[in-house]
Amino acid sequence: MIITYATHFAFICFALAILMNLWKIITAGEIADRILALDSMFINALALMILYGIALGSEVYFEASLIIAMLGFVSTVAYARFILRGNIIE
Amino acid sequence: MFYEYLIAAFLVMAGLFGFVGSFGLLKLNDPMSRLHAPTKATTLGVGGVLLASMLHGAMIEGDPSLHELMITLFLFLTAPVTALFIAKVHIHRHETRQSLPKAGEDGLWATHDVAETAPETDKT
Amino acid sequence: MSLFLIAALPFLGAVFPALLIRAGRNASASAAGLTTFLAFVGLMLHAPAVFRGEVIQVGVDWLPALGLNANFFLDGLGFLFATMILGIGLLIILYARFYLSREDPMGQFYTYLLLFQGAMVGIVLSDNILLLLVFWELTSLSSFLLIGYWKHLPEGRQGARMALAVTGSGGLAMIGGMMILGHIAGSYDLSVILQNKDLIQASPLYLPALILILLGCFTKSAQFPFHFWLPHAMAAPTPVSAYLHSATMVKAGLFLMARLWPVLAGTPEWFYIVATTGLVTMLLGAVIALFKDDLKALLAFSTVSHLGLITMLLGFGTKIAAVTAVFHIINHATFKAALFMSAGIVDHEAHTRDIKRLGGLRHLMPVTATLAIVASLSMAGIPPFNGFLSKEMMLEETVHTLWGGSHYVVPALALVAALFSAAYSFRFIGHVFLGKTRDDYPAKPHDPGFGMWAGPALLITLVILIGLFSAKLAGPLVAVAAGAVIGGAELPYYSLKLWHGLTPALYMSAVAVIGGLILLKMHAPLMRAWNAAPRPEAKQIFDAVMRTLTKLSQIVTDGLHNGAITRYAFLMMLFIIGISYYAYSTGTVATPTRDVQAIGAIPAIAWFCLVVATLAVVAKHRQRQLSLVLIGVVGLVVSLGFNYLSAPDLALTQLSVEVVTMVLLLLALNFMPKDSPVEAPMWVRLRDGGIAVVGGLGAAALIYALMLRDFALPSISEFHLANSYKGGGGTNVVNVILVDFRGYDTFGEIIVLGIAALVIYALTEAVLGTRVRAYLLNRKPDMPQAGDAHPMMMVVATRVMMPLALMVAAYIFFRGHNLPGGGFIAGLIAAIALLMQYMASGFSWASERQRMFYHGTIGSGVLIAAATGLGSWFSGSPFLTSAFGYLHWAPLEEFEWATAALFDLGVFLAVVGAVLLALESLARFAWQPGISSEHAMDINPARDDAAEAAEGEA
Amino acid sequence: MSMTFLNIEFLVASAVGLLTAAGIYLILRRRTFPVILGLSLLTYGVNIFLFASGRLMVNAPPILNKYAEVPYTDPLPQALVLTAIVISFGMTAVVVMIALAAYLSARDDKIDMPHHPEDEGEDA
Amino acid sequence: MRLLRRLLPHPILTLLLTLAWVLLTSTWTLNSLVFGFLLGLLIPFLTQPYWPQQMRLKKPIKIIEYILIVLYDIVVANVIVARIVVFKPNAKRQPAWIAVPLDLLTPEAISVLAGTITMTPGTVAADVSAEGHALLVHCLDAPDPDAVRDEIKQRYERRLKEIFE
Amino acid sequence: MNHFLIAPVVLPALVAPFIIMVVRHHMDLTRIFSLASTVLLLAISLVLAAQASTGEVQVYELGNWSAPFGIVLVLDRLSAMMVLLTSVLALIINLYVIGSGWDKRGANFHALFQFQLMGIIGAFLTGDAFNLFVFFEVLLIASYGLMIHSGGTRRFQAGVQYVVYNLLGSTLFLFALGTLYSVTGTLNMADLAVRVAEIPAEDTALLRVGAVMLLLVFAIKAAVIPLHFWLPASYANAPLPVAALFAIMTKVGAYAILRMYTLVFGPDLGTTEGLAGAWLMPAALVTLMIGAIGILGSYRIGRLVAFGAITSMGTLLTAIALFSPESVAAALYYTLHSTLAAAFLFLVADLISERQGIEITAQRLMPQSGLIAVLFFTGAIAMAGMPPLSGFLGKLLVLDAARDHGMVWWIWGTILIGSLITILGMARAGSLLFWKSHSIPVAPSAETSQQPYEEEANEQDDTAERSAPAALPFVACFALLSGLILLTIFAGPASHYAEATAAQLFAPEIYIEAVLGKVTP
Ligand code: NA
Ligand code: NA
Repeated sequence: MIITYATHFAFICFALAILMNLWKIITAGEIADRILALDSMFINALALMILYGIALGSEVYFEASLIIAMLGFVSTVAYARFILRGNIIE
Repeated sequence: MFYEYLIAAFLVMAGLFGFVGSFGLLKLNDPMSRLHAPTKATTLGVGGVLLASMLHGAMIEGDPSLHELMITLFLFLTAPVTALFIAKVHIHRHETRQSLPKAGEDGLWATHDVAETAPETDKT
Repeated sequence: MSLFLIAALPFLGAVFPALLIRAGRNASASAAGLTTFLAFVGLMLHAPAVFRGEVIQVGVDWLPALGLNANFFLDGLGFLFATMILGIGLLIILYARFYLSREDPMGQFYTYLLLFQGAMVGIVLSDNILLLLVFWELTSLSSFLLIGYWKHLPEGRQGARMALAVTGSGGLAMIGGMMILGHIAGSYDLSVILQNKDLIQASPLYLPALILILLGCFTKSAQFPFHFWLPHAMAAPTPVSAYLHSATMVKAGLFLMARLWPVLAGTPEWFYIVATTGLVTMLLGAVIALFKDDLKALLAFSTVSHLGLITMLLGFGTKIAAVTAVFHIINHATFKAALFMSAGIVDHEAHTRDIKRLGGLRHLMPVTATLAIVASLSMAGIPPFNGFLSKEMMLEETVHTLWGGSHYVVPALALVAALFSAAYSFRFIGHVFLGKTRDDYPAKPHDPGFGMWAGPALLITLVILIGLFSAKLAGPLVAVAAGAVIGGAELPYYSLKLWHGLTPALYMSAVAVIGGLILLKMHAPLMRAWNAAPRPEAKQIFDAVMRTLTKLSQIVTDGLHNGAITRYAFLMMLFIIGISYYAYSTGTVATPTRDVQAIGAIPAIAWFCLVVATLAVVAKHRQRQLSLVLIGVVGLVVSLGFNYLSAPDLALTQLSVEVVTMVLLLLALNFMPKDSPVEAPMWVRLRDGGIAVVGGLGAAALIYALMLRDFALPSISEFHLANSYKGGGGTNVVNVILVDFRGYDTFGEIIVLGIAALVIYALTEAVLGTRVRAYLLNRKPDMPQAGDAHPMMMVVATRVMMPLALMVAAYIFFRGHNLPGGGFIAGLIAAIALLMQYMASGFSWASERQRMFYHGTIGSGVLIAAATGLGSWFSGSPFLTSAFGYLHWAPLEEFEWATAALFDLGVFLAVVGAVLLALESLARFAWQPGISSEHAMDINPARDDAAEAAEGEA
Repeated sequence: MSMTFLNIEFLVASAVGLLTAAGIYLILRRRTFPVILGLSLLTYGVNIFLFASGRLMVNAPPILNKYAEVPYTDPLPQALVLTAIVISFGMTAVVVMIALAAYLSARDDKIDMPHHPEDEGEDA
Repeated sequence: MRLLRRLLPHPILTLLLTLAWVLLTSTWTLNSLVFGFLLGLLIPFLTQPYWPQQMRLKKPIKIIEYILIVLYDIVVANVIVARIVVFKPNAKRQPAWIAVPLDLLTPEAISVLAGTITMTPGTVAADVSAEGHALLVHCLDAPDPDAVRDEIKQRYERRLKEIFE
Repeated sequence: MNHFLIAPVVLPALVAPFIIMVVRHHMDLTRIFSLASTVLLLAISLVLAAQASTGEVQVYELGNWSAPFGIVLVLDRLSAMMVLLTSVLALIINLYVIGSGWDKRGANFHALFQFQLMGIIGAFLTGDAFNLFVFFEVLLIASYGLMIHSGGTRRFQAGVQYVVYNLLGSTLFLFALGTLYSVTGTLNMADLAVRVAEIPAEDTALLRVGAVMLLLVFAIKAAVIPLHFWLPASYANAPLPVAALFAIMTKVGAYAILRMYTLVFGPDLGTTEGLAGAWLMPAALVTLMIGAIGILGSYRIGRLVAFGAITSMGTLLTAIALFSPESVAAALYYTLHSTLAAAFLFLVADLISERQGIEITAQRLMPQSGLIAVLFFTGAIAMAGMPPLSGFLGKLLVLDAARDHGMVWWIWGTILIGSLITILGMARAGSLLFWKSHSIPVAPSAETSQQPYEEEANEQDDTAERSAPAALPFVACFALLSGLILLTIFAGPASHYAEATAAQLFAPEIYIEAVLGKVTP
């Protein structure tokens, strides 16, 4: 029972976090901030997904989190490299 | 019962840090400082959830698994690189050689070290 | 000789000259002449039967579904025409051999001529109106080639196209008419149609059929107002004019009117349309002919006039008029062909056809003059030549014809026409052959060799003999032919002779001759008046019409297909939405059967993120990189949504595809402008927004309505759920569907990916093979670049990440059959793992170290998948039948194996190869001489210091 | 939470609608890049559409459970969407490349083709 | 021996990968172990070209100590940083750039150090110097930048030097 | 199990990767394998056609899963005919491409060519609606590659449009499939037929939307106005031999309309009544007319033929829209004709544009002018539907089939006037290209090389080789011409096959029973 409440609490925290990320992505004046916010959003989403796994007692959502952990990084680096170098594979 | 409280504690902690991380993104007023915030979400935020998940799996569901560790491993591997790149973007776009501390004997920081690695670019 | 052979011989003959092009002029002329002669002989063999009144018929089914049969028949009318076509054809072949010059491609000429001849023979022998149509259109086509034969002459090309345009359109109208006629009669066979006069004339479709068929006849026979093409067709070599435009093709229209006379004629509609058209044409042609200085133009309009005459006669609808028509057809063919050939000789010898530059030729070329003068007199209607006979009969008929209640209209106008006819005939004689010899001919004229005047001479002989001994010579032919025209009914009383007594026709003839002489006397002032008078110039009008048509077509075509895909797509959306709405609104909707499912706050927040991000993409789409970031949000939410809605495989796929797509887009964006300008005006954006909103609402409403209803019948996926484990050996039903139930889809899907990579590779090759390569090599980055292209931390992290990522790929691969994952996702992850290496250490460093040949990887992937599928053949099962089982190797536990895994390996390889080949191709664009990545990372103190130390030592 | 539109079906349907609408709007832009963005959005829209054609279920992944009788969502549309995602990925890659090639060759990324109706002389 | 080197180019990596496989599958069976080991052999073999230099560890045991210290630091620093973020007004915060001269030479060691700096909240490793002899670190709130630099060098770099070089 | 059914799909699917992997760098070997594959394909198609001509419907259950749960291939007269047509065309075009050296002007031509064949044949054979989508995508993506083969600015620009437009079509396809699956719960076409027939009359709207969207998808492929806009620019800017191959692609759309709207949404089905009839006929007529006008209004040879293809699609769709056994038989006969004719004219257009460039203007006399003129003339006759070639017979069949239709006057008028405009346009082009050239003095000059994409011409291209007259292209042209002639001479048997095919289409029970076994009501 307490886990349920705690999970809900965490859900709400991360959901609010995602909303804040979204706010930043939309409103930030600086592309670096937007990329940062997107990266944060990926990680918060990852947390949400694992929370779902806990809430539902299911393991099938694990891979998606794993992939996000691996791949969110790749897109963030790609966005950043684009600004730094233009060419992301050189 | 103990584990339930432990799990709950991890979850609450995770939620708080996760929230604070993204909150910092809004609150902090200079871009480099904002970069600090998400590292929170990655470390204690997600870390807490992962711990909770592992404990939950092992203790509540009776299906122990440590694969959450892999996620942790990936996050610890990638987060610094992400931060580095975003910092470099910031340095590239907003910092000058003068606005940064001197880079020791090397003279300048890699991001500003343009001529050596790339054909000349004229800022237009 | 079979009618088939007679019809086929000219076509066979057409092949020889084409093949004999190099064998010389005589060879091709002989080949053409021989086949024509054979056909002529073949025809003549049937003469006795035809004159006995028999009808020879042969037939074979060609396209029974349509009622188009290769049926031929030969009756009097057909015999008459076939004789003319083949007989005059022979003379023309002979004539042309001498007429054409050495530079003219003789083989081509005879090929075209025989093609035409075959088509004509086909028309007159057809016993099936569809078959007749085939030949009919063939005459248009082959005459197009003949008129344009002298390709270097603009008049030839223009005349050919004009003729084709006019006769072609008539022909197409006729197709419609014939189809209706066949429809009414219930058969396309002429022999059947001709039996159904009452049925046809009673049908409400009679008039449309009549009009359409007549359009064909009138255009072909140059009847007013379609007469204008014929004079322009005179740009053809004279043998062509003589053949097509006097004796044969223009008579095809007459033939067809005569052929269908039994079922179409006799109604007021027929009378007023046909007779009036004929009358007007006769008059008009005669008048214009008088004012033409070009010999061939004069003859052309004279032909128009005579065709009008015959048309008018057929239009009268009386049997006797039909007889007269047939008789005049024969007469006209003889004297007009002779005249054309004579004109051709004049042209050939004097190098001009301009009457004003001629005169007095009777002294220089007496033979030609004699021939031409006799023919002209016949044309003028002077006894005792054959033209007089039929013209007399014509005038006689006009007197008995009532037009719109008046007795005078037709005879009066016919008389005027006859008068002008006499006048231009006299002018032809007087201004060309009579008068004084001149000394300013472009060339010194003299009579040509026998070969050239033999043809006209033979025809002139006929002109005279028929005139003198008409009843004996032409009588039987006229009888059988006219008998056929009037449909086997009893022939009316008539007599073919010079002297009928003092009939009105005789007075009219006399008036015409005298009047003609007077007109000729007044020719010079009349000519001035004529030239001064304003009148429509057919060619200019036609050209203007054609130009306008072409221009209009260009405007319509270019206006519609202006290259603006934005508009194409808009129209497409509009159409799709409109039609879909129509489909919806004409159907019925029942009440929903399913309840909606409530949800909590988190999905709502995710939805909110999606909405905001999507709207932001639209709002910010001009900032290209930003919109890619925003799309990243959309992709993330969609993946989360899939995961939430019980589709983990989809979430995984979407996530990994997302990353690769992003990388691809960023790679491309590097070369492209970073912003899109505002181009569409506000109203266009509003319009686009409007259609977008409507489309979106439609899609949303549709899926909402669908989700609120149950399947009409249980979904087939229940079978998949039930049999996934039993029959497919896997618990991840989605994966079992992908690799087993619907493995064939997946097979297609990896091929799509493989092709995509091949296309990208080929494209890269194509682009880099052009001057674009130079541009790329010298291209300056359009944004300032930061230093440190290959940061140390990234490289180090990648070194650890790559093996781990490959491990994850392996994990995802092997568990896919039972848990979320599978070959495709694993392939993407593996590809991304390698991609990280490229991003970290650069293209050249990474590609030097990669051991895969991506082409080979794709190929092997597809081959493995296909081979797995084919493997099942050995057990006699269909392609892609899977097998699975369990292996036990002590001391290990049981291993599950499945051929599906092998198939999935194919998928894996294809995906890896395709993604990497695509990315590598793109990266090749960016390669510049300045870029080198000798080392994995740009900054490496260990390396540099070691190097320095080494340098210090040295 | 009692608002009537707060149901899965509505959210999914409206997402489909919005993505479709945004996709259509962007596809009607005049540069290749926004058009490609539009195609991406449209692809999301149609993939969700296809996915939803099997109706929606939460926590019922079509992974057979050996131990319990649990509900499964319709697996077939998922397989179809997977195929569709892969195919549209290939298509996107190709269109991006062709657009790039067109841009590099013409140095212009307008998607509407330049139109040259040559005025020819008299054609006879 | 050479054959062994070729088959087992990176024994640590093989071990790590085998462990990763076991972690991923979470099935503690012999099958899994054997299979994971096979993959642990195969993958380093495939990725060998991308590891041009052998990574050498002088004192591998020290890693554990290092990890524990870092984890402890992460927890503590997180709380501090969270306080700063939530409660400290921006105006009172004193962000700072610090240049940390490096004694470390190998890229691996420098990277681990940079990673550590970033993962311990309050500091972010932002860049290296042009030839890799200094790290640029950004501090969220550093009234005394020199103290931070000294701590980095003392607490982390020293240990890494022991481990790697 | 008759593995011949899968053979024409698997064969190119094996040959293409083999070419990529093994012989990619050896042009001669690549050609040999590609050609061998095409020849074999033709042989297989002949066997299939022979099997189908018995009237039996054969089913191939892929993965050994019975319909409707797995994917099945279905061979009936229609699919056999289309496969055979594809194989014939493929062989001829392959010869042409090899002879003209087009395949050397860019990478991976033969692999893409084989994949293209696989996609087309797969689409003809499949009995599953979603699989049809997959194979549409296979054939499309291969066509993208072939379309931009050897590159060039305009070709790329047209390529972007072609891809974007077709991607919209593919999206619509998925919308349609989602809707149909959501309503019926199945994807198998025979099963769809059974289930659609059982849809209650009070809830038809959603199914109708799905059905009509599907029809629109096929209409895009079949270039029905106003969904045809992709065609002119892409065909005209594609390498013309590729455009010749594309002549079959529009037929895929027509095929799919025929298949779906006889099998699943048959003319007697109340649920989907009026969906096709309401707009397809007028749209087809407008298509015909726009195509004809386009022929007259074209100033480039490729575009001219492209509009010719649109015209013939208009005629074909007119026949299909009549939806009677007679009209469908006419449509099928016309399909054979128009595919060969369009391909033929595209090849001739390539012969011309290789020598004179792509503009329809009078230029100096081209090499082999006489022979090419003959070919163009016959091609134009075929395209315009003039006698004596099969186009005329096809048109007569269509006209005849339209006799009892309410719009008969519109249909006849449009077809006939369309023919006239086509004739005028062809005559204009022909006289400019071949006749007017004779009035231009022969003056050898450097600036007369008029390669269409000269500015981007691949440096590796051997221009000498390009202009060297080769026999093989003419062999290919004459092969197509012979096809047309045979189709004319043997119009009886051909139309008999078409009639039998139409009859089979209008008796879908045989198909359904073959796929699903005995249908239990
Ligand atoms: Na899977
Ligand atoms: Na899979």
